[in-house]
Amino acid sequence: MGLKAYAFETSIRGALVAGALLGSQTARADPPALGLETIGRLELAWTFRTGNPRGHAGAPAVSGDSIFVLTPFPHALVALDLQGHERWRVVPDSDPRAEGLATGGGVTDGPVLAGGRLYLTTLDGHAMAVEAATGRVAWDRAVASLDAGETLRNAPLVQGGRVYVGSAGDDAGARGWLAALDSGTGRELWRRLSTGPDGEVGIGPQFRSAYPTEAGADLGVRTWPPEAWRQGGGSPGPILADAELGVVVYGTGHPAPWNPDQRPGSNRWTSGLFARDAATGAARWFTPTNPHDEHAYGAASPNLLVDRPWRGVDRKLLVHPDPNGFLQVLDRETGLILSAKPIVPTNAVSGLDAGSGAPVRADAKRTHADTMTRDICPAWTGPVLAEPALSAETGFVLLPTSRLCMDLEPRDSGVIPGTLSIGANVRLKVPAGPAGALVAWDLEREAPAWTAEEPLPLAGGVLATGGLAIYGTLDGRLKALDARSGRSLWEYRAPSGIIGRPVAFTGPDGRAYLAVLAGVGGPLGQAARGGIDVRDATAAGGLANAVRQAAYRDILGQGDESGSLLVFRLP
Amino acid sequence: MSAPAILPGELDRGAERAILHRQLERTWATPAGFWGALTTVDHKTIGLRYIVTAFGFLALGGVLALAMRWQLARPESRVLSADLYNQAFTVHGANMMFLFAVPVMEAMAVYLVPLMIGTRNIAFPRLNAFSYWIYLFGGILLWAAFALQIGPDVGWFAYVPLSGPQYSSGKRADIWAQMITFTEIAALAIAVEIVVTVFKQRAPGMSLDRIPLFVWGALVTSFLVMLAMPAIMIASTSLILDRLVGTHFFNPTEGGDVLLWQHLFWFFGHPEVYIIFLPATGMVSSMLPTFARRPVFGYLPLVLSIVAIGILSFGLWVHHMFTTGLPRLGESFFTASSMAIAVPAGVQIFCWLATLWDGRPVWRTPLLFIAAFIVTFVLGGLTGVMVASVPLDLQVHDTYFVVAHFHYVLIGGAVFPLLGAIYYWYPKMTGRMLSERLGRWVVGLIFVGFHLTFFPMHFLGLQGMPRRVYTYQPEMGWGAANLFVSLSSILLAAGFALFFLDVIRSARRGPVAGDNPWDASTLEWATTSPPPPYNFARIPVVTSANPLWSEREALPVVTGLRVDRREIVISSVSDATPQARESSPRDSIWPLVTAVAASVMLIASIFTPWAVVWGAIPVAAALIGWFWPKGLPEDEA
Amino acid sequence: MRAGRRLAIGVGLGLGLGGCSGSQSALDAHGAQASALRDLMGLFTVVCGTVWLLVLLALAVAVWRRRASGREPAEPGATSERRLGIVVGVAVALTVLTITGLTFASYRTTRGLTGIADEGVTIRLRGYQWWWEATYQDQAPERVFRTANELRIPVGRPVRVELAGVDVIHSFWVPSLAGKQDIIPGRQNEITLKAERPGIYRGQCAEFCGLQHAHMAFLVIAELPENYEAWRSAQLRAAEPPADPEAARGRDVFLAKSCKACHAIRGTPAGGVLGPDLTHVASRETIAAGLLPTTRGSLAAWVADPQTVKPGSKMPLVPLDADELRAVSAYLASLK
Amino acid sequence: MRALAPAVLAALAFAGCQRETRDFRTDPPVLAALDDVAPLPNRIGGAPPDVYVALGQPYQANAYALSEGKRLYDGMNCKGCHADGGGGTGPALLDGWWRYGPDIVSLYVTLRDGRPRGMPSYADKLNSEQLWQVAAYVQTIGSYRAATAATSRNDQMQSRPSENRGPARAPLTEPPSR
Repeated sequence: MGLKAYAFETSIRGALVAGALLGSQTARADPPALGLETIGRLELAWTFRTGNPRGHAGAPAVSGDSIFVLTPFPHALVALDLQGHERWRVVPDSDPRAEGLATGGGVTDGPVLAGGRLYLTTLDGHAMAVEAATGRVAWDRAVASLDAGETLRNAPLVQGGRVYVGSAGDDAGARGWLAALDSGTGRELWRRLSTGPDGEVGIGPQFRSAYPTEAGADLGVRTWPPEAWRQGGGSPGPILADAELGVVVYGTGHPAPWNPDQRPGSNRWTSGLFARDAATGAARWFTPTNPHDEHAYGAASPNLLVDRPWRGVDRKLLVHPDPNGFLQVLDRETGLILSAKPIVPTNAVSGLDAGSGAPVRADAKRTHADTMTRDICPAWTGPVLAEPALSAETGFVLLPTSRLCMDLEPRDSGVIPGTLSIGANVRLKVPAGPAGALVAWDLEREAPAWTAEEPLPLAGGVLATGGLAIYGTLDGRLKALDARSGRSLWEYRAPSGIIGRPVAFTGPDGRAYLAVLAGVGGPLGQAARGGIDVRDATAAGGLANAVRQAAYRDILGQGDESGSLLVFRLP
Repeated sequence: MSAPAILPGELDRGAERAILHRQLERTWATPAGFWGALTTVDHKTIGLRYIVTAFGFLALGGVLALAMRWQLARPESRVLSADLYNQAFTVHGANMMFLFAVPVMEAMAVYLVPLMIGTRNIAFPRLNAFSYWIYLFGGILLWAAFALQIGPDVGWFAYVPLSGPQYSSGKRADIWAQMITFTEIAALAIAVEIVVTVFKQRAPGMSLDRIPLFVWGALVTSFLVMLAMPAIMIASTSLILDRLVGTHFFNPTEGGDVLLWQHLFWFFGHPEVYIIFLPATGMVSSMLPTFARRPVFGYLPLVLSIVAIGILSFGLWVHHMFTTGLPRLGESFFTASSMAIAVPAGVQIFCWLATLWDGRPVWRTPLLFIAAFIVTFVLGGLTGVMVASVPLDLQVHDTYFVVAHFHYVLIGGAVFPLLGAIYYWYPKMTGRMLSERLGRWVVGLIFVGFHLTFFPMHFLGLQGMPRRVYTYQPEMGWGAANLFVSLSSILLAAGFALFFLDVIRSARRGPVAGDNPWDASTLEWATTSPPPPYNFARIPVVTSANPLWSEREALPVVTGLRVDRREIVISSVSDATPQARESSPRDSIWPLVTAVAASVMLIASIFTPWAVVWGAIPVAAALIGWFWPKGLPEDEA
Repeated sequence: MRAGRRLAIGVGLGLGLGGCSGSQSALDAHGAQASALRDLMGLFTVVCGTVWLLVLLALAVAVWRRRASGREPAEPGATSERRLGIVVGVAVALTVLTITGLTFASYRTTRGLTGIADEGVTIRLRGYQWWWEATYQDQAPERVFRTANELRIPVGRPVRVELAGVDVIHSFWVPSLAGKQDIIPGRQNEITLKAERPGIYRGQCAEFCGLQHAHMAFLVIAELPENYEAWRSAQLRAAEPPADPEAARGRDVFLAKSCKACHAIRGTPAGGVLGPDLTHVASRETIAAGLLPTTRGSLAAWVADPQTVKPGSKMPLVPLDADELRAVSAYLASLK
Repeated sequence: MRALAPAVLAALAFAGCQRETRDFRTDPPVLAALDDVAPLPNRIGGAPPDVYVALGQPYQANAYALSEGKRLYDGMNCKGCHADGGGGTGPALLDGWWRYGPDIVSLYVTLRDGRPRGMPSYADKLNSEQLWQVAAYVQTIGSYRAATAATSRNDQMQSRPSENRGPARAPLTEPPSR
């Protein structure tokens, strides 16, 4: 079939790196024992409470007989053995001011295990390397500035001796950037911004876009009103690497502020996909997916790299579930969009313009300052918030989707240092019908193979292993489906909602394990935690409004005080 | 002395006049003293009370106007602060429209209509008393609020969102909206009374073509009130709900519409102008024959004009909204209809001119006011034609041109006839004449003062001075004209002061008038001045449009009414053939109690919506008391 | 502090005398629209004036014409009644004709107003309590900028002004150029201006909008196209870093105090949107929505005590000592 | 009876009097004195400045001041973290559980100096009078205090029951988890 599935077990939300490229340290993706027949016998081995009440996204890292958990902010990195006993614990110093910038529930991701070291980023702006064996901090660098509104959310990507770190802070009006650090010392090798002059963005002779709209000097300045790019947003989403091509690929976040009337123009290089030279950071190509983003979609969703034939030709593909609701398949060598099909009900975008790759927006759902636009689908959170997976056995892309819509009223908002200048009133809405679904997308047919509908949106990543699709839900159910048909095979009720991604591995004892972090939170789950008053419909990015609706109310009461790591084992 | 009294239950079959008077007096008179003042349902007492109260509000509003002119006399003057000025012009406008102009016109009708159509009391007299109390409390609410510096400050048409919850904090706009509720209840009550009185209580023989023109004006006005006031009630209630309960009628973000307010308001607001103007034209048409010494020319065209204006007045509200960006086609329709209303207005003017032309004018103060009215009103009407044109309105809308225009129409078109009417009917109301010598001064001062004050405002408007500005910058070059206007306003004020002086002085010292001092032709002059509580000892029978001229010796009368209970004659709508004897209610304290209960409810509901629930209980109790049978003769049948 | 206060009051009271000028008269028409309206106004005035004079004449004759005396009410004769009827009928017919004529004249002018070709400059104007924010639109976003309380327009080219509501209803009115058009929250209105010759035309909010409705003016400055283009390119530039040390200190004060929370100055971290953009404030003729001419003194007065100059305005009193006030005014005055 | 109605009206109106006065200009010395709060050592609670008490606690009881506070709450990006009181990045204000208590001085100190977990200082963004206005408005969001004056409702997206209905009332049953 010519299909090469990269490994997806390496824990990291966003930094899905080919296991083969990571070397032998990484746990194997295919525990022979965990499969369609054995899943029913899976039982809980132990749990570990992290003591942290925030949402637990991502997945633990596993190495040999150790399992490493990075708790949410204020962070603690904990190493456990496979019996659940704590080996060591690293608690980095934390700057509490970071909480004030922790939008979307402030979930973080990591750690990443590579070369015997754990690499992690902290919400308050540090990148660190820790020796996996001892817990000794190898290096610790402050790379993001809280004063500028920057935080670090996504896990770093470690590849080829470099640690790639992307900033977060679109809602604080911070200019997004991607930096590469030396994995040995933490020294910064290069840093490229998502807005501004070509020099800072890294647009140079190497840059060749598949679309003519991207040609021209200093588009990062000229597609903005004067000086607006300085507060432009565009923080990177999860980063992927392709060692063969020598590129890193990521989507950039939405431009700041939300109010589109404050930033006329196409607002380069926000809300699009970047491929950069892994060594120098120079941009290879850029494909805009939501230029002049009117709905705060961005393009920073988790992507997949897939090599497979496309209409008869072997191609290196990038599968990008865009927040505007369209699953886009691109050629990752050129950035050309090969296919775009909606994976959730959409009405804001009706299709893609073949010439520019830009979305064709529906007039009725465009937004303007001081004007309320109702029932925009999808909501700003986009349809896919967590890692999709490629099922090696079926070739399907398994997408955890949410089908929320929103009312949006952009408002003028000023840049006031230290504050979040969002500039919009927003209410999320649960449309009629199921609010979420696991969609098995058949790349061949450009259509879903099957859809497993869920009453709540899916906010956690998917694990594809042994012909199974394993994922958690916001109301705390861990589920395993048959990846061929979507038939439910197994379910476990966790003490809290799950926004983490399950990870499967074989222990030194040869038994198959499954680990997942439970602890509801994040943009679609934070209202379950308390601290949010759902009588205010705009609270928590409008999530409160959805939670007031019957279909979403189940999430309430899922707020277990502390997150926990659940480890399952086959007998 | 020994003549036999009429026994209870017996009918008046030609009893001796003195006995009849004594019996009727006993039946109809209001008890003396304070209690009697609170309980009376006599339309004359209530009408007079209404008129005096309205003129009191006129005086207060006039003082505010002078204060505003003082502020505007010099550029960047600091006599009134911006906050106080905004309250002042809002209270001035709201007061003049809702507490003076409409009530005084209705009050004149309350007083005059039963006399002019020859009946003993207005229909629903207790409702009439209730109407007055509610009106009084509403007026006090507005002025008390202003005295305490919480007067409304959003303009008399209170455009949202400025008057909405976000931009008008506190209770200022609520007070305006609730004051509207008070005055609308009062006006609606009177409108119902007038319509029923005119349709069903006319003296026998007063067929539709014999109804005095003032009564026609009052009748059409009452229909306008009944059709227009609900719009403003809906608007002000929606505003209160928006402000108090959190509804979104006028909130564009949540599906409401800002322009909805303007449509609702002006759907009421434009007919409002004719509610004020039509009774005034009726007064002119009723007074003119007396002084022209001939029946009015063109009775039928005049009646048709009144009706036509009444109908057309509902088709031109949008000319207040030409600058809001409505579709041009729709605006053009409203231009046409606004212009069209000049035709019936013109018909009236021409008929009056023809009456004067063919008559032999007797130059007394009322006729002077009529002449001043024609000169002024025609000018106001012609500037009205200008503002009705979409393109011209784009320049003059919301400027002093419009201020000048509507003062020409309202003062020239309504207050001048009203003042004339006061001079004309004062002898009927008090039994004494106003001073003719002072009257001429009053006409002169007011006429000259008015034109000197308001005519220059046309030019100020064209020079770019917007209305409702609390000051202006010296370099604008409006200083001289404004100073002139302010000084002229003193002249106008002096005229009004003289008028008030004359009215107060003559109430005791004026020459005694006699029954019919002007030798007028309508029925109100057929009884004594002031009229007895029962108006007419025997109900007259009408044989022509000018009964006192055609039956100079003695009016034919009706007998056969009971005298031991309040009884009136019910007649048919078109021919006024007698149909029945009907009882008319006696004095009662319950209208006042109900009014107090309703006022408490309405005022408290400014502060909490629960007041509507709990406040309804005393209102219900008061109404039960009102309608509870008391075992009086009036309860029979 | 005291010095600043005294300065404030001094300038506050003595203002206006040297203030900006600019015609605000509907009769002084310098734009295509305003000229059409002025002509129509002339027609209406002549016709209506004639009608009024005729009525007065009729009244005068009716009053003073000779007739038989006597006080007894007379029943009119049938012939005179018929004759009067004919006269009144003719008068009514003439009224109908006049009204119809005026209505058609009005229609024609309306058609002419909306028929102005739409090309050239587009400005998005928003009315706030109590100032105006103008955003110059352009296909190229880098040529979009915000300014306040002053519109510069090229002579001879139609300028489309999009009126967008933010808070309450305001009304955009430049009598010398065009009629007025309301700015209504939740609705999109627009008006086209076309200046026929260079000049400064004053405009003012015409719909009552609250406390300082009286002080919500603005200037429309019509310039030759080349001057306009030069001005526009100058406006696009970020604020120059101040050259002299006092102004530099003023910038530091501006950024350290609360000014930055409400005002934006491009090229500095100040990015507030509650008040006017001050990037090129000194290049405008007036400050405080047409209230004061832009001088260093008036800037100082305004900053020192806005609530005395414009009571109730949303500009708060920011406590500054005399040195700080001097520095801030120097800085603001340097923002050409 | 006739005299009673005006008397009742006047009494009602007097009660509403203080809530309606609008003083636009506060003298700089008063502004300075308004900043003279004396918080307790843990910076929770404390004494308001003398001038604040002498003025009759004008900001908490004045509808205009509350409305201005609301305007500034929006304009100063408070909504970015706290939404319209429901919270998000910052804690909710509608509920009855505030980290530093409902006392007006605490609120003032919070706004002026910031708090460690991400709350920025507004000392360099608002003057002391505006800080009091925002503090007073924020106090009305919470469920602690019945107010004699209510704030205005926004014309923007309706996010919670109308403010004019009176103080928000929270079920003070479950403490939040953070």
